[in-house]
Parts: sequence; structure tokens; C-alpha cells
Amino acid sequence: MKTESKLQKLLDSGHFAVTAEIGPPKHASAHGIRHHAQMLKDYVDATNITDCQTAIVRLSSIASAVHILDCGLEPIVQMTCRDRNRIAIQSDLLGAYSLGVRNLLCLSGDHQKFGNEPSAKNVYDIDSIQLIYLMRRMRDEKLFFSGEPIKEHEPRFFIGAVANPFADPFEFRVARLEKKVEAGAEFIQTQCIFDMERFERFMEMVRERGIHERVHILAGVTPLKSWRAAKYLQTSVSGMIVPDDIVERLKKADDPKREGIEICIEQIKHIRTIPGVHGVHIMAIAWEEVVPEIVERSGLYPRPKVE
Amino acid sequence: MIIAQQKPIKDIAAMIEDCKKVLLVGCAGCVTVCLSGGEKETEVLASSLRIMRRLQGNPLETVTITATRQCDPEYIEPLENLVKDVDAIISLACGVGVQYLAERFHDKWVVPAQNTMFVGGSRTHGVWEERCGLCGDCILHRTGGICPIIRCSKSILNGPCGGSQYGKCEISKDVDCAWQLIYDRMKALGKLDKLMEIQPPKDWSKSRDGGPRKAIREDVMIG
Amino acid sequence: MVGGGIAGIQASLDLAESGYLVYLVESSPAIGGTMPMLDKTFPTNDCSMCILSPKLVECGRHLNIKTYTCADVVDIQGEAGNFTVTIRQRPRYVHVDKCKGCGECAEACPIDVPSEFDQGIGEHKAIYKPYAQAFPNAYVINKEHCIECGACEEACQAGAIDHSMEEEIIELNVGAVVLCPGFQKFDPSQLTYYGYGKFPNVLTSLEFERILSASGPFQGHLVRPYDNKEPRRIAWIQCVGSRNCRIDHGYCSSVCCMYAIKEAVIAKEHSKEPLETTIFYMDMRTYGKGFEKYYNRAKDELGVRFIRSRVYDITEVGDESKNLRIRYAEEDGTIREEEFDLVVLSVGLEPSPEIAELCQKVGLEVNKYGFAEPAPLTGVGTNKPGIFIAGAFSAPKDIPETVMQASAAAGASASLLAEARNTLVKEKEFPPEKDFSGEPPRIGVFVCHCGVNIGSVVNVPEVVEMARNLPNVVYAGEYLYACSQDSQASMKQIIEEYGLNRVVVASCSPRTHKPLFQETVREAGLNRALFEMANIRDQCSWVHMHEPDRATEKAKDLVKMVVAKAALLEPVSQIVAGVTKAALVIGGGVTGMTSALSLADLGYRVHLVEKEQQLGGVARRIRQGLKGEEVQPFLNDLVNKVLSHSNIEVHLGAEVQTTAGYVGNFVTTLTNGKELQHGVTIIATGGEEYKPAEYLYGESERVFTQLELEEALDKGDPRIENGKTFVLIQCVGSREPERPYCSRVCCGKSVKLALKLKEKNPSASVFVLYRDIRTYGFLEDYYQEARRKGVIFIRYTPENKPRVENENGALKVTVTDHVLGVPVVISADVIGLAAAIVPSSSNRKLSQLFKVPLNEDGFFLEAHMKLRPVDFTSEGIFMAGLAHGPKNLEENIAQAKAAAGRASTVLGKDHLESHGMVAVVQQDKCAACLTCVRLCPYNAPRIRNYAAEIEPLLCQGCGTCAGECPNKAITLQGYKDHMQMSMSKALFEEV
Amino acid sequence: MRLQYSSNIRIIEMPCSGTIDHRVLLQAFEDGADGVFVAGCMEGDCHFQKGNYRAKKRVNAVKKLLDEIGLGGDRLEMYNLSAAMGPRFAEIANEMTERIRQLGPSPLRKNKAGTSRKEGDVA
Repeated sequence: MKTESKLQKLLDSGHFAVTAEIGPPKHASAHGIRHHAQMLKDYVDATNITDCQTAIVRLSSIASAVHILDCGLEPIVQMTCRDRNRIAIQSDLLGAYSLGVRNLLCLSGDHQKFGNEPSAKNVYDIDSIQLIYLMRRMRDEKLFFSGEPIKEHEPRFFIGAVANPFADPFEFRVARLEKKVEAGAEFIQTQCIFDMERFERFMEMVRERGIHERVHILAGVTPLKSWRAAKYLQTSVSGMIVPDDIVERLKKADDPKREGIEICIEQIKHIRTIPGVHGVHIMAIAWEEVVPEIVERSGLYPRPKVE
Repeated sequence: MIIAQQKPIKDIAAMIEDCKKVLLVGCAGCVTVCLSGGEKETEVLASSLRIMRRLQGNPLETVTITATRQCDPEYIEPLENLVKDVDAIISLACGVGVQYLAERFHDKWVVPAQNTMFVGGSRTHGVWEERCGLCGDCILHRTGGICPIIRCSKSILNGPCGGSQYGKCEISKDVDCAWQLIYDRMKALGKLDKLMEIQPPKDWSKSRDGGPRKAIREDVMIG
Repeated sequence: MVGGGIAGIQASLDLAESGYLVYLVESSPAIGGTMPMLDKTFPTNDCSMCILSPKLVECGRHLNIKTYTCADVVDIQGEAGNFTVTIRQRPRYVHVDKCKGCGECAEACPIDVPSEFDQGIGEHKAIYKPYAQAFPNAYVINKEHCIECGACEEACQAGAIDHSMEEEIIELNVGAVVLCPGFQKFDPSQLTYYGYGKFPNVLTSLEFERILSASGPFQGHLVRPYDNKEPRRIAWIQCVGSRNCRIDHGYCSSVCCMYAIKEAVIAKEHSKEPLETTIFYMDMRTYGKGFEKYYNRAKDELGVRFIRSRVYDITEVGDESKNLRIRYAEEDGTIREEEFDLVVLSVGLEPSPEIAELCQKVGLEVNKYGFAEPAPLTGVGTNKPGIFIAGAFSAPKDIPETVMQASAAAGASASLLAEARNTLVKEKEFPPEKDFSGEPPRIGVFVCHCGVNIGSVVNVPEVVEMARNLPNVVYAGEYLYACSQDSQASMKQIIEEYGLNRVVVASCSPRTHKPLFQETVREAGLNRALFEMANIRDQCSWVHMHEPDRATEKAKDLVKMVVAKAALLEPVSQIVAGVTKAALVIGGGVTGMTSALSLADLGYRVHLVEKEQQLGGVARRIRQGLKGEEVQPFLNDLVNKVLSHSNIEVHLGAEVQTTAGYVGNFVTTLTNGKELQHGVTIIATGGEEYKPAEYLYGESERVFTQLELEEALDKGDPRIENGKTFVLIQCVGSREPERPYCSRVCCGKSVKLALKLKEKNPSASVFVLYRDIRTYGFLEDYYQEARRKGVIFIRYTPENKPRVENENGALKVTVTDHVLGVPVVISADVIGLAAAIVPSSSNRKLSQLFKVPLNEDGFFLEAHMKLRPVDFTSEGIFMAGLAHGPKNLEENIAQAKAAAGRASTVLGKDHLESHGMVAVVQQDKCAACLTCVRLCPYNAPRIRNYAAEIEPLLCQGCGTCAGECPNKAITLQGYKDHMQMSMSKALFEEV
Repeated sequence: MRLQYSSNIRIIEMPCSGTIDHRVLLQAFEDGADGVFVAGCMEGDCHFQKGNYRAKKRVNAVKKLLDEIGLGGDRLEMYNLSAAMGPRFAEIANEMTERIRQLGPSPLRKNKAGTSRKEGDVA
């Protein structure tokens, strides 16, 4: 289903897409967001804005999206099911669309336990797959979640979802991806990949089921600043696999940051060779400024233009 | 059963600090079975409070009794003559018992001695686990007899989410991922295809989100 | 019963409980034997006295056990079923019935005599009681030292002393005799090179036990008797008077290895200072159940040092420390010297000399060492029908095996005298109990002076006066000896006169005297539970001797408290249930069949269940017993007896499906659908031979297990016939991490096989590769013989096991010789593997069905390692044979009879009574929370009709459930919370 | 053995330390005991398998409670010894007496008790 999303046009026309991630600040100034948007706008096709990532209170993703649009970059608004019930979600997304947001990424959201409001009550009125399904239905069948018709001006988002090839049970991961596609996901951004071997097995299963022909898969990558960062992801973040050799490589490196960037570039280059992958999603956590170099040196610059 | 755990003794004492005489009411129902509010606990609490108060030079008089259940009016009716001359009632039952006492003895100060935790069962002696979210609309037949509403920390109906790893939930290594359990069970039962169906949003109006609930059985109502 | 040690006590109790009258004859002044002298017991480290004393009391009080102490059996005439036994009763000079054991006589006696009980380290008076818990609880005069000064007579308020007593000859008519005279310890002074008797710091192991014992001469403080200093380095020397042909002690004493390790372990515990312990040994023979683990723990965790060596001699270092220097040769011949503060000689066991004479007179066969010669494959029989043996007299033995054999002897005697059962036993008659329900308590308080024991410290009249004014007390009086005959009489009369419905006695220890007083009140028509005791002797006068006022004050408090409790006492009626006079025996091997036969001969119905299609079990594969007994004829005979016995119903190809009920009343269904009613269950599931994965077993047809080798040998298999070189490898699958126990029989078996191979072909070379040769007891003789006949024994270590390779058809064995330390290569024609004995595969299922425990190794776990070796904690269920642990045929037979003996104590009764005080459930308060069900080690509680109920016949009265019950629905009779609370209230209330 | 020990100890006999209930321990303090100790068999050596082990758990629970309510858990202790360990008993008796002397008399003996009444359970 056609939308006004540039990202969708790019992907549909067979280009290898590049998206990045911008984490909104823990304050009320958009200065940083705008700065990053300026910096990234020629190097990526669209940028995700996280929705209170890891359950830490941050500037709203929809508000951030408006600033980013203002800087001439296309935002992908992330919407989690953690903080809003179906009323709030619909209302916020109608608003987002009215402000020019065209891309939507639906997620469950990290549990509040590790955020800065651990005593908060979570909502989880609906889950990510239900959100995908309901937003698709809102667009294509002009229905509110409740089934009540939308008379006019239904929001027409390019709907995305996430997939995590590194979570368990592994053999069900592809099935669940398919479930999301069934629900209406048109593009997929994966969890950041370090265990390339496992990701390739994942893609193999994706291809077996022909899912790559029904959805655009963007492989997630993350440049690491230090071996400690790697170790942290390896041990303390559930649903992540970081092979020891990566930790070792960073440990040995005299300039770990450089090494981190090198590793990331190697990964992107490798990922481009994997059939069925339609783009990369670069999550430079609190390190947005390295994205241009990574894009450039991965041979993904300049970015194609589409009407 | 309902699982409850006793509040810190200091908190309980604080609730009745201005009382001279209190009635402690245990409950021979769930809280006895989960070892937190039977006759034994009731008397241990009474004794502890008395000692505490004597140490403060402000002796406390206690009356203890254990009701067969605190969630049926008939069982608390007989407390009336005991309640008369006390300044407060401490209930060792779950939240239900506390409220039944408060409703029945509306002019009395009724306080809870327990934190009502959840509905669950015992794993081994002394270990209890939550099992039911009281959602009012059971879906266990669709999830291999494992409840994602209460056992998945995100109540996801189309799980498992990306936080599930090595069979554990993202919130803690000691919490099983309910969806891993569901997956394993459905696989063992040869019903994995069921998990491919997209579960529709849940109708929470049947849970407490629809407001305080009431169950009525016309056929058994008397008179 | 000749001998009043643990064997005599156990056998007496078993027989008396099974409906027979027993005469227990003990030569010393008190029963108990050696066990009371021991500090802790291996492998559980239980306190020896703690586990024994209940049995002493039980035996002492038993209506159908008549005990003669200071008495020797001098002749036995007649035959099975009708013997005349002549007893010489030596004078005690104290009337047992009058003596109260108060000890005033000893206080008065001027003469000190070295204490035999303390192995001469401590002293007692010429008038003495061997040890505190002794039964009879009466003093005795040692005339050799007595100077007849008469001081004791004066001191004795009970008039018990009589210097004019004379020897008596008593004749008894009995149907069977059990000889269990025990052993005496080897006297090491004849081995001059150890310097015992010459060097003060060389002790025997038994002396060391007394030093360790809390009741010993040093109250358990580990010091050298020589200078009361704490030793820092102690050495144990093994095989002192054992495995020594030069002095005709060729046999192994079987128990020394374990007791030495135990003493080392306990010594470390007792020692305040860090203590080095070293054991010098030849082979470490920890072959019993749980022993190998104990050994490993001592070695690996507790730091006990083990040196495999031969000790040449001990000398003193020559300074005033009188420390000792041990000169010894290590395996490789290197000679070393080491200094120690204390050396303990692990002395062996010898038959007691007094028995030798009797045996000669009676014509009872003894072996060359003077131990009884048991009739083959009987476990307890002798060449004299009707005369049985038990304990160390039949061979050196530890306590559990002694107890086991004692129960077996009891079982055998019982079977022999089946018709006479219940003809001579008395049952005490009591008047009907009065019903006091609804009446207010009327309490009588009887305060005892215990001669001057209490009276001289506690102001008894004051206590009585105070008692008189206590609530509910209608009578209070004082007595010189509350326990004396006349006091008892007057007590009954006063109960009558004052219409007492509760009785309190303030005197000595309830442990010894409560049953006595309870009986008295019962005779007066009061329920036993309406009696309480205050111990104002052990808790007041004795322990506060120098503060009479405070002692009196305490005595008053104790009386106050007990009176307060007494007011709340309620009558307790024993629960009585009938007994199904039938047994279920699971397992149709030799063990199961033997148990079945013994019980069937006693006239009980027996259901014998065997999962195979034929009887016989693993014994079908055994050709010869360790003493060369022909097993197959024996087995066939046994099978025929079983099949033709009218009381035995054999269920072949069947297993237990479900079981329910409790002692006396079990209902079990079999897989063949049959439902069986039975009063007892004996689990004799046997064991299996481990299928080795090592040493090319299964790959080469010339590698056999022991059993296969025996079969092949017997069939004249060409592989054996033409074999020139044989290698037998020990510990295959045993003493390994996954099976950390010793299989016990393999060493003896291999030695026998080696001898047979040599016999067949003297020119054949036979090698035995071993870790320790564990030919305990008289099997040692075969080991010596094998060595004489040229069997080559090569020791290997677990780190450096033999290698077996198949070099194009030829078997090549490589083993590192422990003496030369170089690899020896043997090209073998046949290899025999001493494969482990593994538990039966059905054990796990049975353990769940009957709710009885298994140990880590998968064998069944007995109720008590020492004193209840064939019982389970759940009453009415017993075990025997390999189900319990590895054992040889003879031992299995003994245990089978033991299990039968124990079982007959249940079947012998027409009804079972609950153990006095049991836990009871007030069902309307029960929330069915399962706490009690999960807690009880005896499976007594269960949930029925939505509430708990406790089976009184299974309840042992510990009250753990009552203490934990969340709604206080469970109370323990006689110990209810409010009784204890009333006691503490009374204590602090002013009267 | 007649070893002398401090005379300020009163003994309540139980069939097994496992019988003891939390309430009984607390009651003793309410009645005026300055200290209480429970004497059970050696660990792993319980005549009733695990009674002494349950007792230890309960004693520890009450110690904790006594700390929370301000009387102090030190006034309560569990000891393990065997029937043949007379000297050890004397040692414990003296040890405990000494400890309580250090702590001083129970403050409860100063402040008079508040009464308590226990009603039967409601049928």
C-alpha cells in the first residue's frame, strides 16, 4: 500500500536503504536533535526517534520528529506499547500524522524495571503485533482500533516493526517475524547484529519462507566505543549476543573507538552481501557523529534521491 | 489461593499506636495455607505487639481470634461482642477480609497486617508463585495452559518479545519467560501452528479495568 | 542369651517383643558391653551412649527379659527345644532390688580402684557403678579391694548393701541359646617393639576412646594422661594384633581401620589446638556401607594423613616430653622416622577367654583363632542345633553387623521355637482407668529426698510446704526414696485416699524413673498421662551443691511449673490397631527367600514377589561361597523349601503396583492385579553386577566379569582351561567418583578365584591388580594362602590405572608396580574384572511407592546406621541383602534372617499400640495446608476428607508438626503449647 | 557428673526441640524471662531426623523478631549438644547466663504487662 513515505519509495525502488537512530535528550531543548538531524540529513534516508528508550524519560518522539522534519530529514517515529493505552496511542498517532510524520515503527518497548521510573505502572494494553495490525487496518480499512469507521483523513503510515534474531527461542524468531508481516509490517529493523553467523542463519530461514520478498529488512548495526561497552551488551542486555572475539578485538586495540568504527564498517560491508537484506539501520548510541563516516566508508554515500 | 505476606511489625504497630486494646483477627483460609495469617501467626503478632508496647511503657491489650474465613459475613458476625470494647481491629486476612471487617464494623478502626500479594500456589514448602491475573476472560486454552497476562512481564499476547533469552525474561534472570514456556509446551503438544494466529487485543472490560466486578448466579441466589 | 552387649540386648528385645521369654546373662555388673565405652560411632559420628541408653532402659524394664548380671554360663546340656543352662551367679554384695543407684555409698567408700570401664585411666571406688546410665542402676562391690570398713553400709539409707552375699548356682530351662559374649581387646604389651605399658604415651584405641568421651576421665578434653598436655601430633598404628601370623592372629579385625579414622576425625574436632593426625596402615579396609566416603572425607577434606607402611618400632625421644619416635618403612622400602606426642595402637579383637571353656564343654566348634565356627550359609547357626551365635564371637564385627546378626539369631531362635511362642510371656494386668472428665484437678505432689542426694542440699520440707499451697494441690508429702517398694505402695494408697487425679513426683531423672512412676499411678487406676515429674536432683541438688538456698529456690520453681502443667494434663488413650499376620517380601533371591522361610516357619503367611520368572536371583550365577560352600545345591534346596511351604505364596513375574496403609495393615496390589493384605514389608530387591565400560570388556571375549569368570571356570571353558596367564583387576566401577563406595565382596572373591585358577593349573601365573586388598575377617587367611601359593598382587593407584590393550588378539596389560615404581607389562590370556555391585533398577520405584529413602548410591537407607540396620524410619518396612548395600552371600543370609526377626516383632503382636504421646489433629481447625505432611519424616500425617489426620501408629511423638502447624490444629499430647506457657507463667507468678 | 553451673536456669522439658512453637518462646519473655535458650540434639543427630533443624529455623525467626521489636535477639539462643555432654551443658548454661548478665534484666520486667485474651476459633 503506497504512502507518502520517502523511505518506502526508496525501498520499493530497490535501493539499499540507510537509516540511523537519534535518541531524544533528557531535557526540553531540541538543540541537540536538530544538530544531529543537520549532521545526518545527507547521509541517511530516514532516522528513527526512540520512544523513551530503555524506559528512561526523554523528550517525546513525536515532538522530536517535528524538529527533524523541520531540518529536512525524514523521521521514523517509534511507538511502544509500554506507556499508552489504545486511546492514547491512536490520538498521538493521529497527531503525528497531522504534523507530517509518515513512518511508524511499532515495538513492545523495554520494561520499566531498568529505567528511571521503575515504580511506574506499565500499560501493555495491546502488544506490538496488535499495534501493527490495528494501524494497518486504520490505514487500509479506515477503522479505529475499536472498529468504528474513520470518516476521512485516516493516517497513512509506512508501518515498520522490529525483529531480534538473537532472542530465544531462535527457531520461533522467523515465525514471529512472519507474524508481524502478516499483521501488516512493511519494513523491519533488526536488533543490532554482532553475531553475524547467527544472523545469516536467520536470513536463511527468512528466505526459505520467502519473507524477504514480502517485507523490507534493514539490518541493525551499532559501532562500539570500548570493550566495556561490548562486555555490557554481552552480559547485561537480554536479547543480545556479542561474540567474545569482538570484545577481544576492542580490548587489544590501541584506539578502541577507531576499532569500533572499523568493525561496524566491516559488518555493513558483509551485510550488503547477504541476500534478502534491503538496508542497514545504524544505531550509534549517543555517538551519532560517527554515522557520516561509517556511511561514507561503507560505500553507501551519496544517498540516492527519490521524488 | 491468595498469597499474602505480613507487613513489617513496625508498620503494623504504627497503625495502632494510639490504641489501648486491639482485636487481632486471623483467617483460616488462604492466609493460613500460605502460612502468614493463621492462628499461629495471629498470636505471634499479638505477643510481639504486646512486648513492643510494654517496652515503650505503654502496654497494649490484645484479643486474638481466628475466623474460619473473613470473606463471608456469617463468619465475622460472631466477632461483634469482641469488637465492642476494642479500639481497633487488626486483620491478618487478605485485603478482602480487611474490607469485610471494615464494612461490618463501620465505626471501628480496621487495619491490615498483611500485604496481599497475588493469586498463586506453592512451588515447594515456603515458596509461592503467581499464576493468575484475574483478567476475567481466560485464554489458557490458547496459550498451552500458561498465562501470559500475569506471567509475561509485558502481558504480551503475541510473544515472546525481543527481550527473551535463554528461557528467561528481560527483567531478571530468575524470571522464566512465559512465552518460552508457552512455546515449549505448544511444541510438545504439536500445536505450534496455533501460535501463528494473531491474538486480537484483549477485552480488558472483563478485568478490573471495567470497574469493580461482581459475579452473580441467579440460579443459586436464595430468596 | 549369653552376653549382655549390644548383640544380647538387641536379640533379647527382638525375641521378647516377638512373644518369647528371655534370660539375659551378663558376666559384668551391668549390661551394655563395649558400646558404652565408645565416644562417637562411625560412620555417622553419633554419640554412642545417646543411641544405646534408650535400649538399655527398654531392655532393663522389659517384662519378658530376665537379666542376670555378675553371672557366667558354666554349662549347657540337652538339645534344641530343651536345654538346661547352668549359671554361676557371683555375689554383687548389693541387693539390686533395694539399691537406688544414688551413689552415697561410693561417696563414703575410702578405697580408690582403677576403673575398668575407663580402661584404667580413671578411678572409681571399691563400691561403684560401672557408668552413669548402667542397667541395673545398682552399685557393686569389688571385693578384691574392699576392706570391709562398713562405711558404705552406714551411708546406704536403702539398706541395700550385704557383704555376706554368696555365690549361687542357677539352672534355667530354655529352648534355644544365643551366644554373644563379644570380644576382648588384644593386649599389645606382648608386642614389645610398640612399647605399650613401657611408654606412657602409647595407648590402645579403647583407652583413647575413653579420653575422647565426654563421660570419660577427662570429660572429653583431649589430653595425654601422662602430663595432661594437649597433643599436637597423634599417630595411629593399624593391625596391632591383627594380620599377624607370628602370634596366631592371622585374621583381620575388620573394624580397626574405620575406628582409627573416626578417632582421628573426632580428635581433630575435640582439639582446641591444630592437631596433626597420621594413620600408619597396610591396606585401608573401609568396605562397609558409607565407610569409603568417610575415609575419603577424612583424607581429602579433614586432613587426616594416611601412610601405607610397615612400622618397625616405637622408641621414646628421651626427653621429659616422653614423645615417641616411629620407625617405619614405606612401600618402596625407604625407611623413615617421625616424632609424635601420642601413639594410639589400633588393637584387634579376640574371642573372650571365658567362652572358650564353655565351647569345649558343650562341644561347640571354634576355628583356629577361637572364634565360633558358623554352620555354612546359615548366618547364625552352629554345629549344635538350637545354639546360635551373634556378634564379634562369630567373627570380628562392627556394631551394625553385630546388631544385624543379633536380630538374625533372634529370628532363627524364634522360628525354632515357633510353637512355644506366647506360652511363657507375661502381660501386666491393670485395673480399669477411672474417668475424671469434668472434675477439677486434684494434684498430689511427692517430693523425694533420694537418700541424702537431694535432701542434703535442697530443703525438702520447704519444697513440700510450698507445694501444699499451690493451686489444685490437695496433697504434698516427702519420701526418703520415692521409687522404693514401700513408697510406691503408699503412693497408691494416697491416690485412693485423697482422690488424686493428677500426680507429680519431684525427684530424679524422668529418663530412668518416669516409666516406673507411671506404672504405679496406672496401678492406682490413673491414666499414665496424668503423671508429671520435676527433676530436682540432676537439676538442683547435684548441680548447685554449694548453694543450698538457690538449689531449694530452683526446686520450688520446678515444682511450681510442673504442678501448673499437671493441672492441664489429660488422659491419653493408646490407639490400638489389629495386625494382619502376613508379610510381603519383595525379591525372590536368596535373601528374599530366606526372610520368607523364616517368617513362614513362624507360622505367618508370606507373599514372595519376584519380577523374574524364576526364583534365585543373582545367586543362580554363583558357584561357590567365599568359604567354598557349594551354592547351587543350597540354592535348589532353598527354592524347593520355598515352593513347597504351605505358608508361602510365590508371585513370579510380578512387581508392586501400588501400596497403601501402615504398619500392621498394608494393602498392596501387584502388576498381575492381585491385591495383598500384609502387616509388614521386607524389601530384598537384590543388586546387579556392573557392566564394565573399561578394560576392553565386551570387546574381547577373553575379558570376563567375576561372575562370568566363575561360571566359565566351572563349565571348564577352554579359554580358561588353556589359559596360562590370568589377570584379575579390582575396583572396576567401585570407589570411583560416580560410584564412590566399596563393593566389599570383590577382594575376597578374586582371591578365591585366584586360588582356584592356581589349583586347576599350578603353573599358571595369576596376577591380582588392586588398590587395597580388603579381605576382612577370616578372608585374610585366603589372601595369605594366595600369596604363599604364588599369586602375584600388584597395587595400582586410581591416578595410574592399569591399561589393557588388544594387540592383534593378544591382551596386553600394563600396570605400574608400586614397589619398583616401573611399568610392568603382562600379556594375559584371560582378564577377570571385579565389577562393582550396583543397586537394583527397581529401587527407585519402590522408594517412591513405599516412601522410603535411598542413599546417594541408590541403595536403601536404614533408619539408623548403627542400631537399626534393617529397619526403615517408616515402621513395619524392613530391608535385607544387596538392597541395603554390597554384601557376600553369608552376610545376606544373616541380614535376611535379621529382617525376618525384626518383622516378627510386629507380626508377633495381636494388636499394635501407638507410642504413648502422639500428635493429634483438631480437624475443624485444619486448613489442609500440607505443612505436616511435607514435614513428617515418618509419613504419619496425610490429608483425608479435606483435613489432615495423623496415623498414631506411625507418629513417633516428636511434635515437629505441632510446632509448625499454622493454625495450631495439631497438638502433641502431653506437650501442648498452653502447657508449656502455663509453666513459664507459673514460674514468674508469686504464690 | 554433677558439674556445677549457674543456678538461675529453669528447664522446661520437650520431647524434641522440634516441638517448640514461636509463641512459647515469646510467651516466656512476656512472663519475665531475661533470656531463653533451646537445647537440641547435635546437628544431623536428631533422634527424630530433623526436629532440631526445624527448631533452629524457628529460633532464628524469633531472634529476628525480637530484634525488630526492640527486646533484642541476643536474649534467645539455640544450642546443639548430646545427652552425654554434661560439661557442654554446664558451659552453655554459664555462657548464656554471662551473656544475659551483660544485657541486664529484661526491660519487660519493669513495665507491667498488657493483658491478652485468646478466643476459640469461630465455627
